[in-house]
Amino acid sequence: MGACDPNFLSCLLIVALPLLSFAVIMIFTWRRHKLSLAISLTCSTIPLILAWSLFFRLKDAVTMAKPIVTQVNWLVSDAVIVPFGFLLDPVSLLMLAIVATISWLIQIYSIGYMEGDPGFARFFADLSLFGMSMLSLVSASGMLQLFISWELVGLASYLLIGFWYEKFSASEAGKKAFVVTRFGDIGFFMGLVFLTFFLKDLNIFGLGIFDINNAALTHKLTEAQVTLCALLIFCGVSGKSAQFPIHVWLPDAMEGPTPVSALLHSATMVAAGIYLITRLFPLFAASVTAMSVVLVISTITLLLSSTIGMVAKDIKQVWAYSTVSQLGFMAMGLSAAALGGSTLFAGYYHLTTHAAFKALLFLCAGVFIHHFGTNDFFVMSKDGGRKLAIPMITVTIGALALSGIFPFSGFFSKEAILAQLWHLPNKMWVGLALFGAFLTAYYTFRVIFVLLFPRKDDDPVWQEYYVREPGGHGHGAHDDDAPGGHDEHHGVPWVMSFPLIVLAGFTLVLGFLQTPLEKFLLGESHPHDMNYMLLFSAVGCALGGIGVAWLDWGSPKAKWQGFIKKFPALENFFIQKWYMDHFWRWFLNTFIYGTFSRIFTYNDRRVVDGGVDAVAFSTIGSGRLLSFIQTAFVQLNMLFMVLVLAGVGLYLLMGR
Amino acid sequence: MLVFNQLETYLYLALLLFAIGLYGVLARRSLIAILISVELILNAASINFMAFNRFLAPHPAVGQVIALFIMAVAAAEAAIALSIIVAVYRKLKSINIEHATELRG
Amino acid sequence: MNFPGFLSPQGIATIAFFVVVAVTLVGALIAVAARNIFHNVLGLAMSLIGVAGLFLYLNSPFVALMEILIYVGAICIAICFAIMLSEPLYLPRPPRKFTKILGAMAGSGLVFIFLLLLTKKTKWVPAAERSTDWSVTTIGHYLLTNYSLIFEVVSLLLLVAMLGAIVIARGGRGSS
Amino acid sequence: MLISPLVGLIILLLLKEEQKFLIRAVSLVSAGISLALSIYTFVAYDKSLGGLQFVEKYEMVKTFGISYFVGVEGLNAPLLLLTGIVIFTGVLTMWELEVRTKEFFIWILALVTGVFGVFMSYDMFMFFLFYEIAVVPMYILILVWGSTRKEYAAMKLTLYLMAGSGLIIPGILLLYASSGLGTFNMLQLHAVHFSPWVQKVAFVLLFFGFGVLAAVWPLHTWSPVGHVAAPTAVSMLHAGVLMKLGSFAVLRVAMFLCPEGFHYWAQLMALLATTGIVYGVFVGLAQTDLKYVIGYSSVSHMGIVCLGLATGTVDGINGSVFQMFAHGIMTALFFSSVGYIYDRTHTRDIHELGGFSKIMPVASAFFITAALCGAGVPGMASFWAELLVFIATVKVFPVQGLLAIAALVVGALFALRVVQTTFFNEPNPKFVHFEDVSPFLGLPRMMLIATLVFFGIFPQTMVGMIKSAVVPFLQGM
Repeated sequence: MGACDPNFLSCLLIVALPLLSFAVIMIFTWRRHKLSLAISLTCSTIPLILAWSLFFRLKDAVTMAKPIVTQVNWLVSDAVIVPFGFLLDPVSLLMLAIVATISWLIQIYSIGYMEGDPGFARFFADLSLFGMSMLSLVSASGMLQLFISWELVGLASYLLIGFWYEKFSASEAGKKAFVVTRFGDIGFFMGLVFLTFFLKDLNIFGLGIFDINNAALTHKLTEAQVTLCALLIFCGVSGKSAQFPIHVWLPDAMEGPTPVSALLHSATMVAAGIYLITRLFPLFAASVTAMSVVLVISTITLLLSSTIGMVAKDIKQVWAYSTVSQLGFMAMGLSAAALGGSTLFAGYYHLTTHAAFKALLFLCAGVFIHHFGTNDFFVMSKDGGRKLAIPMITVTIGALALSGIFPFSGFFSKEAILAQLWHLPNKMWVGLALFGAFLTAYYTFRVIFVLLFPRKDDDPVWQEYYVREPGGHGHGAHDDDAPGGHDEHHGVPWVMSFPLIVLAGFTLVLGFLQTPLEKFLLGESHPHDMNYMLLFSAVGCALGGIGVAWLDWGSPKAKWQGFIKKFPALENFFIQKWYMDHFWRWFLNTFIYGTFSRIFTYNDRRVVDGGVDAVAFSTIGSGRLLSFIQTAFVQLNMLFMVLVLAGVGLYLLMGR
Repeated sequence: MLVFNQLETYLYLALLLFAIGLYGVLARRSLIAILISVELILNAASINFMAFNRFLAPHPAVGQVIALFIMAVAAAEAAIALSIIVAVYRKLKSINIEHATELRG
Repeated sequence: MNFPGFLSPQGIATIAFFVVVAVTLVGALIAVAARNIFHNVLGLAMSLIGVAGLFLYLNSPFVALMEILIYVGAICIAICFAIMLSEPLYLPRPPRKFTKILGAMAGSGLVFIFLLLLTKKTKWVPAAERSTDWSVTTIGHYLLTNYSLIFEVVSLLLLVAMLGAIVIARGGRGSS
Repeated sequence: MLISPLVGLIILLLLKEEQKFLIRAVSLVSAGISLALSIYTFVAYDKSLGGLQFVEKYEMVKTFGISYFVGVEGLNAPLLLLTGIVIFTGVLTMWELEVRTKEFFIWILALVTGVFGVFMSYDMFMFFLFYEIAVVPMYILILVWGSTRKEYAAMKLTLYLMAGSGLIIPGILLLYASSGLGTFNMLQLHAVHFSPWVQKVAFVLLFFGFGVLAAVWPLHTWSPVGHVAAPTAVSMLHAGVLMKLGSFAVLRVAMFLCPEGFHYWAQLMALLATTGIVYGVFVGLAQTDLKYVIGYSSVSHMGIVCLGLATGTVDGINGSVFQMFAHGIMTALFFSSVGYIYDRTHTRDIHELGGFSKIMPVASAFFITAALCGAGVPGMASFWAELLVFIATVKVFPVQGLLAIAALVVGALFALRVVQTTFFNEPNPKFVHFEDVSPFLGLPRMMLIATLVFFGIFPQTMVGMIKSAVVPFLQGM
């Protein structure tokens, strides 16, 4: 299949345009904000149109079994041949469309959010870079191309998280995100390398994703080999998708501007990990052990992050932990499906719905943050958060979807996952998942209720909660448009509210598209045997969570104290984020900096270098010793010259 | 065969002169004394040339021309060396070679 | 090696030759061994006169004359000037270093032995065909024809040396 | 190409110290001509034909079989390009130099002449001669124009390299003597089948001799010290090009002439290389001087080069030569950005600096790009190089390969740590008044980045070139 294939060309355009815009902005126009914006927008709108047109054009032409693959050779070394190309099948088409849409919406949104920031152009350049790498990731045909895009996504996220680089915490968070995900990526890379090893006659880097899956399916590999590879690749997944125990970077990543949090850490980037699992689903499914490990890890992730979300005070932190927990939920769904011999639909479906409603939640949070200049939702509440009508409505929609309440999309996708879990022989998992759903609903509505029903201004609870850090509300440029500068009637610019409405629309609609989507993805639709018990228990859990939240935070008589307050030790444990950050910090200090680095440096200074210097000095020293008259250098040298000359001459003479 | 009509006599003589000169170069401290010793060495070479010229060479002009050449070079060398000595003395207030150790590593 | 009678012309010549040799070597020894720098110069002059005598024995009166003229007349005088321009003679001289002298002796001795052996071992062969024209005229002729390059080079060298000597003795560029 | 720096050098000798602009212009022009010629050879080289092209050959000393024999093939073409780019940008970088301008550019051009000579020579004697020509100016350049402990660094560097040469000469002479051909022509020598014993001995001599310049662990300690002390352009040339001389020489002389020796010692090579990779990143992690950090990252990256060579496979050597190229450009970029900052602030302590993204956004963008390239971010040339090396290594030496890959995490940490402390955070008030890079001075850095990105996006241009030489090379082994 040649390079002139129209599908190839349009994919190439989709990928290349944002890259182009990144380069142009960074090199030429970074001082001129308006122009940069125009370039960036153009270069994200065209891919958007192309992605959707591809989606609609090829919707019926491709199936999972019969994808369209177009590729050219990118690099031909001897045994290493790297192709560059695109793989179009239902999964990637849909993802392409989603990513393009959300990137586009967020660019629109950022026009308002980032207005007046000195790094305005840079921000759009970085967004473009991110868009490019993400689009290339989802449409990659070869594993290596996928890996490259995967790394580029990491790079872009690093740049975006550390966007406000003057803030130490921001640059620190960027670094953390990059290194932690890199840690996972190395696992991913090693997994690929091992796969190459096991599939001796195959060249994995020239290999499409499908070949791997075929290899796994046709049992060329032994069980242990598959397990090893799958687990290593899962390392990469858990790095990107923030699974326990390397989820720690994601909450910190909220230091970035909010559109970034929305783009990267909700809808697209973190979803990349889950996307990878769906891509390699047959491989993963071939190893029961690997999938069990995934299941355990994702469950831990789900519970861990939900519990931390219960005590966080920063609205973005709450959403971040909810993201982590939802990712865990998706991974649970996928692994359960693999173990239960079912399809990847449930997890993937949740991925799509989650992309929509989580982006929505973040963008709403962004509006609040932008408006009130704080991340603390208690402060927002007191300052009149509920008066911002559009974001308030949309955030509630998002929250309902997140909690899984009918008829919002979250309900359908969650239910699908729970159904998968239900099929597992051990019912513990579904129990834990339900508990997770309960917690999710609780912490979500804790935020909503606090925002919706603030106490009167003189209520004593404010003493505890209304803490405005001095200067803590400005991200540099925002100081001048902090509260007071706005009057509430035109508080939210249309560029910001427009994406909210679109996303809210998605959140509402996507739930009802379950059947057509499933048909599109799998080629057929299974009739849903509604498990009513499960259905009711799920909704019950969610409503229960909301109810508890109402009692704790919503009702006028509520004490504004989480039920978790009753277990102080546990609460502290949650506030300290299960001590995971401490653990990693300790690990880094002790082992990397403390042990290896110091030992090696010491070794370098003392042993290697010192040894050589010692040799040098002893040479000089012996030279000194020989020069019995230290100062007479010239004559001494001459003497030696003469002596040696005569000696050599005599020697030659004798020898003759 | 007369003693002054033998090549070897002159060669040994030149050799002795050379050795004495070399000793001077190696042993003396004063730059001027070293220069004097160098002159001795040059003379030794001159004698050798003249001796070869007298006893071996096909044409008697060659060695003499070389000897004259050496003289001229010696004169030039002496002029330069002496001016250097004067310059060194100005800088170091000494013409002792053992004090000229700036090149020490 | 047979010695002729004392009063035969050869005998007188031989005696005179030994005197010349003695002058040369004693002068050389004074030149290197005396502690007073002025004595060194005088020793050098003595030795050079001896060398001029040797040149006479070697059939080259012209070179002998030049030797006296240039070496004794010019170089020794120049050295005298340098001595007067530099370190005063009345300063106390540091004691000699025994090791250094020993080293120098060993060095020069070794070279001496080496060259001695070399000289002995070599078989000196005269050129097959030898001209016998020793006149000064020939030297002059050759100096300006066959060996004119040497002549030119020497004159250039002397010029450069003169300039160099002036520049260095004045204290280098820039200082007046 | 060899001639143009020489001509420039001679013209410079004739110029007066005061005519600074003219001096700079002349050196720039001669560097520019070299660059143009190297680009020309790179582009005009016919890959499908392979082999030696643009050959020039004159007998020099018949008795010993020494000849001036230069040519271009796929292995050295990238390195010639590298040298051309680095010297051109280096001259531009040192545009502001005021101290002894003339001598500086003279030495730099002499250095470059040597480097070109080494890369192109196919005569072992000339190879070594040029090698020494390239090394000696280094001493003077560091000693006169350097900073921090320059005497020590210059001395150390020279002694190390001389010690290396001390190993190389016996190695070369051993091959020369045992061939019995009485020629230094490498192609002819290659055809000779040396006895295994000779090969083993010669290889180990040559490997360690040239390895000194390639900073093979544990012979690397001169390199960070030297980098730190050297002035900017010299660091660029030094880390960018000179270190490649070492690794190139290992490939061109040692491996080419002693294939059996290579196979015998490959394990050792791989082990040393891996140690270097891991070691470099860890030591770099503890440094606080920007240039030291880069110096140790160079040790690590050169370890990758060596590892690629050690595999002895097409992929490995492709990657290795590619890495030489990419690392050369990358470090040049590194040092030129650091040099810029150092010239302004007179400190390189990463704790004292800070917030430079705010003060000099462009200068820091350059540095950050280099750092990311060093961390092996895709889209940059070095990513492909490392990729090829790692894949090849895992196949041949699995343990070392995996270790090296694992070192990448630390490598990322290490690069980002520096970037964060230096360029992010609040700016140090001492330095806020400094100006950013002017477009003119930014030009060379832009060129370097453009090169990195170009070969990052189109790696095939480079790999195809290298491969055209590596395949016959390995068949010959």
